Amino acid sequence: MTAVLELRDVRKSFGPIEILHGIDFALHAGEVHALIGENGAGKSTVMKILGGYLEPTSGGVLLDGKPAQYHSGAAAEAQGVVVIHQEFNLAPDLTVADNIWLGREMGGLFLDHKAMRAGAQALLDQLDCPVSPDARIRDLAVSDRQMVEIAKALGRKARVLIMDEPSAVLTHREVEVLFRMIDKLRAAGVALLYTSHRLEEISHLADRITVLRDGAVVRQAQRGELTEDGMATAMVGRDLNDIFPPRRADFGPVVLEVEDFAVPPLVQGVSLSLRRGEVLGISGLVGAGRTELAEGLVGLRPHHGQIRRNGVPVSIRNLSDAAHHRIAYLTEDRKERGLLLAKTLRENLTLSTLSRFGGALISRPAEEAALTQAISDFDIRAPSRDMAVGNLSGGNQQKLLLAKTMLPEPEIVIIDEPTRGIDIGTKSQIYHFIDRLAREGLSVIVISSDMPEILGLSDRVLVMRQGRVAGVLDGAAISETAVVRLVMGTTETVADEKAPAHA
Amino acid sequence: AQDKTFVIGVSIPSATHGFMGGLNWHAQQTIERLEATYPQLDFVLATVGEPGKQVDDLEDMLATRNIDGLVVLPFESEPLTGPVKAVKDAGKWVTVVDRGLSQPGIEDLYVAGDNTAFGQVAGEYFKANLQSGAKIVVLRGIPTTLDNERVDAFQKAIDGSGIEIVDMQHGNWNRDDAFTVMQDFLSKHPKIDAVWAADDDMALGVMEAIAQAGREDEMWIVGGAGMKEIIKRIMDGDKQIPVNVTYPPAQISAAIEMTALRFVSDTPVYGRFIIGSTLVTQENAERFYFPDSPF
Amino acid sequence: MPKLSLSTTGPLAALVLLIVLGAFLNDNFLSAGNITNVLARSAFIGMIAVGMTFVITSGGLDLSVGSMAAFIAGMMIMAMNAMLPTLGIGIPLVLAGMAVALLVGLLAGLGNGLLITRAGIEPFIVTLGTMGIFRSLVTWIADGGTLSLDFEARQFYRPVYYGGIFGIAWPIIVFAVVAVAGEIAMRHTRFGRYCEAIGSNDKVARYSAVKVERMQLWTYVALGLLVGLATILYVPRLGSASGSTGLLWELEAIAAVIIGGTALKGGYGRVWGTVVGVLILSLIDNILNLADLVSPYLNGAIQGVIIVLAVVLQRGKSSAEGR
Amino acid sequence: MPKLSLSTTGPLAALVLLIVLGAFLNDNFLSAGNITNVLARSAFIGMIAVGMTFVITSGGLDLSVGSMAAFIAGMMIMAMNAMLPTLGIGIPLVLAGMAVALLVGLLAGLGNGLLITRAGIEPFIVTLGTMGIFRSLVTWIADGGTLSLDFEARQFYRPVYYGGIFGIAWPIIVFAVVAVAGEIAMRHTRFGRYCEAIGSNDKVARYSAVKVERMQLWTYVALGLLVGLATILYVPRLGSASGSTGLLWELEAIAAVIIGGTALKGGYGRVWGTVVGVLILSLIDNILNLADLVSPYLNGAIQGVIIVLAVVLQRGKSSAEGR
Ligand SMILES: Nc1ncnc2c1ncn2[C@@H]1O[C@H](COP(=O)(O)OP(=O)(O)OP(=O)(O)O)[C@@H](O)[C@H]1O
Ligand SMILES: Nc1ncnc2c1ncn2[C@@H]1O[C@H](COP(=O)(O)OP(=O)(O)OP(=O)(O)O)[C@@H](O)[C@H]1O
Ligand SMILES: [Mg+2]
Ligand SMILES: [Mg+2]
Repeated sequence: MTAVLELRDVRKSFGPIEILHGIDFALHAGEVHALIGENGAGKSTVMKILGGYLEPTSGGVLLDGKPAQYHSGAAAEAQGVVVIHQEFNLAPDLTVADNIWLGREMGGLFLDHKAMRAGAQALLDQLDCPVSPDARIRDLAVSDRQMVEIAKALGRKARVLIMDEPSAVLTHREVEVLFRMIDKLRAAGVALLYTSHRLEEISHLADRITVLRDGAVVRQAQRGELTEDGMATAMVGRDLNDIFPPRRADFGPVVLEVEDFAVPPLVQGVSLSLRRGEVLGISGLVGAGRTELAEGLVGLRPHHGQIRRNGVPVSIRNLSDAAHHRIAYLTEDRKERGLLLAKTLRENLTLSTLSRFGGALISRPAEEAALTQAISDFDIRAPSRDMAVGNLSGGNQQKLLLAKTMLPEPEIVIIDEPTRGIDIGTKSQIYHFIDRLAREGLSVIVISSDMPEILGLSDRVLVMRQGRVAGVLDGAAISETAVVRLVMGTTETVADEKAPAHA
Repeated sequence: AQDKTFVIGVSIPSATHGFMGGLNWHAQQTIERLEATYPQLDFVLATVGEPGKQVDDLEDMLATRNIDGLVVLPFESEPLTGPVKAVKDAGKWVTVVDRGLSQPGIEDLYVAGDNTAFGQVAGEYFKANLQSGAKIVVLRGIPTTLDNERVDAFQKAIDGSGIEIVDMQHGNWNRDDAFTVMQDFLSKHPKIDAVWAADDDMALGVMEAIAQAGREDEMWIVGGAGMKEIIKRIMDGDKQIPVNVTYPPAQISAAIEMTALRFVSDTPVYGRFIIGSTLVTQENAERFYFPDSPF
Repeated sequence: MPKLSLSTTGPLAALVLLIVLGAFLNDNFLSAGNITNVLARSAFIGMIAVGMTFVITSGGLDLSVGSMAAFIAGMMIMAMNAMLPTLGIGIPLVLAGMAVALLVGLLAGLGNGLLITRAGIEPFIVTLGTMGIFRSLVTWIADGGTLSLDFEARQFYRPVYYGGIFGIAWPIIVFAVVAVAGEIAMRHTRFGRYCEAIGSNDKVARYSAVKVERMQLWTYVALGLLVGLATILYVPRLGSASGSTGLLWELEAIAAVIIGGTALKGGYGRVWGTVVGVLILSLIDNILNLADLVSPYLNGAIQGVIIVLAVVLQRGKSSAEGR
Repeated sequence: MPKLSLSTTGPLAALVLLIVLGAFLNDNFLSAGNITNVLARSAFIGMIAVGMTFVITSGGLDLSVGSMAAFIAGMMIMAMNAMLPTLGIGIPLVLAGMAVALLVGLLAGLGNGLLITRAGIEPFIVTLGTMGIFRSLVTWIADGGTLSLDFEARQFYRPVYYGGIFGIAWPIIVFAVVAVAGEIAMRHTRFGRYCEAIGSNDKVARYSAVKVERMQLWTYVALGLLVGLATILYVPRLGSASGSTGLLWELEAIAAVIIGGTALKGGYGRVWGTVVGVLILSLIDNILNLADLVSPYLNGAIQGVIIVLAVVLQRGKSSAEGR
């Protein structure tokens, strides 16, 4: 069986730094090939080279056994090699349908809006995605954007489909839809390349696995040859024992109480409390209003209702008020809301806490020291300290964002999707980090669409459905079945729910 | 006296409308001619669009071009008074053209048109040729002191004649603006007996607007400054544009030439030369017709 | 989408308010004559502003259009005067003049576009430069004065501005055609779609096989052609061009585009909004001339206030959120 | 980072080239007198352009600065003339005049800023509106003519432009102080950092607890104050204000900012680049006066060519990639 698309001894350097050191690697028709590796291992770079978006510094890309004749992503697409990028690749001012057909519009002299809308609708329906083809991208939640991105790629009729962490921002219902699509495409003979930091997805999907470490292939395996633990070990280069920290036992007094809290138009009548040293998980479907609740709590959205901090009623009208009450928030949308992609690591790290660095003038040494600290605390792997954050690998961006959020040393942290796009090793680091924080007396709210994460990390779980609290689970009552039942709003058992997200 | 060369700086506003265009043309023509005639003369010509920049130019002429004499048409009187005085204080010869400085006695030579007469001559023509109760409209230039002087003199001249100025707007000495304003005047006023356009560029715009409305027979127009096309029409006895009032752009030539004489000969050229504004009629029009000028 | 509809009706509402105000201030405001005047005069800036909508939508800017109009008018007049002895007065002469205008417009737009897309210089700087260049050249060619079309030729050419069919003046007809074509191009062709995509995020557009530089180049070329077309209708009006022709048209055209709801940062263009914006600007002038104000010195102030108000009306509260 | 260093040295290289050219054309070019002249007259636009750098860096724009300068000059002159009988000629009068200038500047900037940040209208439209308003008001107050400072008062005030210490003229000293303060504010204070953050992505800034609207408001207020400061130095030079004071300063200031390497779309500001940009623009004018050109009509063209060339030099090939 000849390879459809192949890399032969590919090297890639950015400036003086070599990122990929001689990669050999092939994709076959009707097969899902998984590429896994730590953050910054070079997965996205490999995918961009395959897709024509980057030229290798040396080595060759072979399509159907012959040197590939494309030098841009567009040219590659014309030959059936399609990439779903890790960063969103959608024009925010255009509608969903416009984006799906961008560059290959239907119609002759005039655009055939009807056909394109219908086509977009059909693609979205295939993906079970409820967004309207006429919605503007800038108004969509990140998960919906990802689904549009997938729809866009599906619309391109790929022979080779390369997916760079498509599931990172999806909830497991959407991931299931995605997997059904992948199965269909595999059956239809498409060659697929998939990457994800959720190893259970890999063992479920992959026919073949390539493990990348520091820009080199360290292991290639067939389906079933590698357990998830094996994958993790191969990626990280050492044994990973417990991913999740043990549960905490003693909690302090209640530090935050929220009563009858509403963030119009969606979130209504939310009450919750948070104790010192506790990790509260918030689960729910996309659009359940978790992000809105969090943004309301830290004053980013207009809201009403009672907030009591250490028993004292407080008013939080903006982020500065929240900071004053030692509450910090980490956004789920790191590209649009979290990081200035064109600025350096240092500038991003200190942006929200600048007043702590020097008096009238910013102290550069203090900033640099903070960056050094953050790089070691959060294991941020940047080829250079002065690079633009946009050139960091996705996972390292997330780590930087986490470092930025923790910089003001808050007492309460609300983390929206903490480990989106983070590799298993680092993930575990972050979990232990959160645990350490909680043990040191912080209180953490973790909003996550990653079921194992919610289950493994939370002392209590609050489930939201359609803007309201569907229920709170405590201690031993926390189980996947219970959470899923609340999430779905069903009373019958959903024990047979084959969540791919099973730790 | 061939051993020393003299440098004469000429600073004038740039050619942003017809009259200034003519003035620029005359200045360049004169300079070319004089440089050919008198090899010992060197001219530095600078044109500007803003009073502040004109001050810059004067400074540059003093600091880097070592001028011996200056011919300046101040963009505005007030702001240029100090800087021109500085040139004078540096011991240079100063000729002021058209717009007087706000402080007397700085310049050696003053050559100018007469803005008051410009408005007055026009006003007198209106007074003499319109009945009491006649309705006229006025197009003004760019808001400046000299525009104020002209309009004030015009109003004073028609005072007591019973002529009514039914509308007055700025046409900015610009054909397009004048066209637009006149179109709207024509929509607004069912009866207009005459138009004082105060400038020939504006007069041309006004005529087009009137032609478009088909009201050529209803009113006549008086422009100003003696543009060649207009003078030609007066020579031809065009009823729509019976007369014109001079305000010659060639005054700059007189000023430059007299200044040059100061350096190449011992002719005493101190003093004030006011070039009056005269009424151009069909009878005397030929004297004011220069077909080669761009204006 | 209540947000969309507010910003959609906004400029229209401002326009309607102005019309009501005008009708209230002066009886002749709604006369056929006045309406024709206002529309015909709007046509020049209007056509240019339609082209400018595409430039701005794709993330560009063109400050040179006013000077370009003066330059094209100058070249056209010179060419027609020069061809007069050969061609004689008649339709061939006028057509030749028009061809020159369109050609010069195309070349001027191409020049701007190439400097911006090939040399990669900021549009603001390139067109600020060419703005000075075009205007200087006209003044220089005209020797500081005015370039006038031969009188007889002009008489022949005159109906192109003043004439029309079915009682509608040519400039109005041409403007209407340009506006409709522009609206269609923006909404219903790839070109418009690509302009929006490029202005929204040029990297995404490039990844989606859109030829970014080529499209941007086209917007400047199209704008140049439209300036040429505007000039074709402008020259027969007064038959002349000088250094002050088209002064500040660039500012007026850009203002019209933005009043119409197109975002200055690009990504979202609305041609019909631009048309409304142009009409608003023309009407303000017209109303100021028709009404009797305290002092004509204050015209500029009132203009300024109305422009800001028109946009306040349009954006309403919605923008407190910010884009 | 070879890319950064190219764009860093670019404007400087253009400046050096111009200086060499000037020295070559005229022996007096490098004389103390000429250098003082050029630097002192750059001071007005210079200070304004420094303020504009912050406005543009944070994603804004201000077209009204030229008219604002005229307006402030008018108010300052009126106030000084009015206070003359009470205060007499002396330092108190001058100080009172300066206070008025700064106050009016502050209020004007505040007005622009509030309309932009509170009412949420595009900066282009707001400042286009206020540009018309300020200029009209000056013309109106001056009754179409010129507002002049009392002659005696002016004589007293004159040294503020023409005087200096250690042989350096006041405007140069003040400009230098403003430039250095601006550079420090941009690079080393929170304000500058926030401006860049807001211009890069205002949403991220907002999510990072930056008070976006307040910072933007501050940029306009600071610009207003700097326009006031520039006026304080400008009035003793000309002693008067009229409708043509400060004409097109806005374009010059914006051009200087962009020539200096600040991005028009915001997010990246370089104050010292702006200073270099201002000097480049001033030198072009100065050099045009030094040399005898073919025709003064072509000044604008040469200016345009040099501006474009200066930026080509700066951007070099690097920008083909695009930001
Ligand atoms: N344009 C660029 N300039 C400089 N360095 C770059 C650039 N693009 C990527 N890199 C670096 O190359 C390395 C590999 O990045 P890549 O995005 O391929 O990692 P990844 O394996 O996809 O990681 P993640 O799991 O975090 O997405 C990283 O160190 C990244 O910082
Ligand atoms: N019923 C609704 N009415 C109005 N807006 C809604 C509704 N449902 C969802 N949305 C919108 O959908 C988006 C998703 O909401 P939100 O981000 O709060 O959900 P979430 O539970 O945090 O999901 P995610 O997994 O995407 O983070 C929001 O922008 C919200 O405004
Ligand atoms: Mg990646
Ligand atoms: Mg969310």
